[in-house]
Amino acid sequence: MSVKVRYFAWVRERIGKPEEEILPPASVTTVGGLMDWLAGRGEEYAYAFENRNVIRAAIDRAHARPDTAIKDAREIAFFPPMTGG
Amino acid sequence: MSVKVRYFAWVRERIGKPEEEILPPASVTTVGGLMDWLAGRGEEYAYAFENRNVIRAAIDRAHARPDTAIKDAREIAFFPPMTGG
Amino acid sequence: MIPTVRLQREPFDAAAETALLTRGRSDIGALVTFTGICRGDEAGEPIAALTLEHFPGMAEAEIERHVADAKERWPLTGVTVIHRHGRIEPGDGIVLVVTASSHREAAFAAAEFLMDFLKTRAPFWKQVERADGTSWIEAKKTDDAAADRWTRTAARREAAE
Amino acid sequence: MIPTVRLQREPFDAAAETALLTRGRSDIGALVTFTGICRGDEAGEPIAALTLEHFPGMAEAEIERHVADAKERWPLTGVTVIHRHGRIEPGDGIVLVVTASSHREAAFAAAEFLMDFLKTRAPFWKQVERADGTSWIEAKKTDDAAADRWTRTAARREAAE
Repeated sequence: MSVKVRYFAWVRERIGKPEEEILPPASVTTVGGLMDWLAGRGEEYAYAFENRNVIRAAIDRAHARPDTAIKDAREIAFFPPMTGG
Repeated sequence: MSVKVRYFAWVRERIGKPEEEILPPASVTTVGGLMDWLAGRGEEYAYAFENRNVIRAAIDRAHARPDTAIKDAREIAFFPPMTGG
Repeated sequence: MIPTVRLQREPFDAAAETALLTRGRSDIGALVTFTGICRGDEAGEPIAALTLEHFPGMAEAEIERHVADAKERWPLTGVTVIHRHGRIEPGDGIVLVVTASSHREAAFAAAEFLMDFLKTRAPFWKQVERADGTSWIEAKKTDDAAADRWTRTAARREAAE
Repeated sequence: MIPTVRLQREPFDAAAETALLTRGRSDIGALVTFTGICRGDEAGEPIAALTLEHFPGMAEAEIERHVADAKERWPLTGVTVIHRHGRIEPGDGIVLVVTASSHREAAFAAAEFLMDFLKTRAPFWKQVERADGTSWIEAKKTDDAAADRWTRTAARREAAE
């Protein structure tokens, strides 16, 4: 099932687009698994996810962890640690 | 040597005046000793100093303790715990 | 008490916001206002401006979640949170947090709590604009530690019950 | 940085004071404003007004002493303290503390520190005016405890050195 992914800040800049629809294989079941799969899609993705520990994620606009299941997600976002406020 | 004493808030109200010049005997050497001596000057003073533990004092506009010496003081103030802010 | 939470590109007016929050009220004893302002330097180097990127929808949701949390933790009589996005020049406000309560402890604690969470959980990212290009500001470990103290307090409180 | 310390009978304008403090500056990243306001009730009973008595001379000296102490403890880029005396009606401001720093931790800590000391060390006394007469507000133990935490922090810091 396809899912919308969104990228923010330097994750967006490195990948070169703000969002896309993707169709990961059924073996990808968690946020961390999705990062691994995305990192294998090309140079720009490998660069964006090169230091996976610092990348934060949100599923349907709520913070998620690497082990959070992505089943039923409509939208998954990846971004650097937040620096607002 | 005479010294100016000032009273604030309910200490002032109980004693019935905001300030006065007093001439305590030489045996009165500390803030606490002065409170004892003042308390013996009449009913209104006894009332003002009836619960001596709550009365605060200042010598020349700096906080003082019961054991602070009053030697060289030009002005001694007595007042309840502060409630500003 | 209905909190005000707003994201906007435009500057905010702290005085107008506090006036709105306090008008006609006599139950507010303590009002704390925090304004985060764009400084003219970052890491010791002069900057031309900051540009704040945000995740629309999630930013509002995260702020509202933490405002609701603050209302549960402290007896607040008013809360306003305004966060700007887009380009912001030195001297201009980035974020405004106003908290009101009958006593100062609650107002101070809630304002600090909200700021700590805005810094670490609200999806905003600051880009610095310098004469020679742009760069993203890195998150500070001290901000994570600041946010963490509220979680530890909650955990201790729960453990004690 | 020259702090502003003022005692006055007249109302203050928090917005005008913060504008004065921040005007033309680009080194302020965090601005905290605390306003203490006269509530319409005291100990659950409605009140008509508060009247603040103070010890002229000593009040200014105590505030200035604690402002100087705050400046030594935290890297502040601005401080304003205004305390009113005389009759103050519900909804009107009693005290204003504004602290500015490059980062929020210092601005928040200094504002709380100053308020804790104003409450317990500055010679002001609040009298409540009710329909049936007047009475003096009693000092709160929680205020002493709040002020005490700064002394304990200092003592711990010194012991560790």
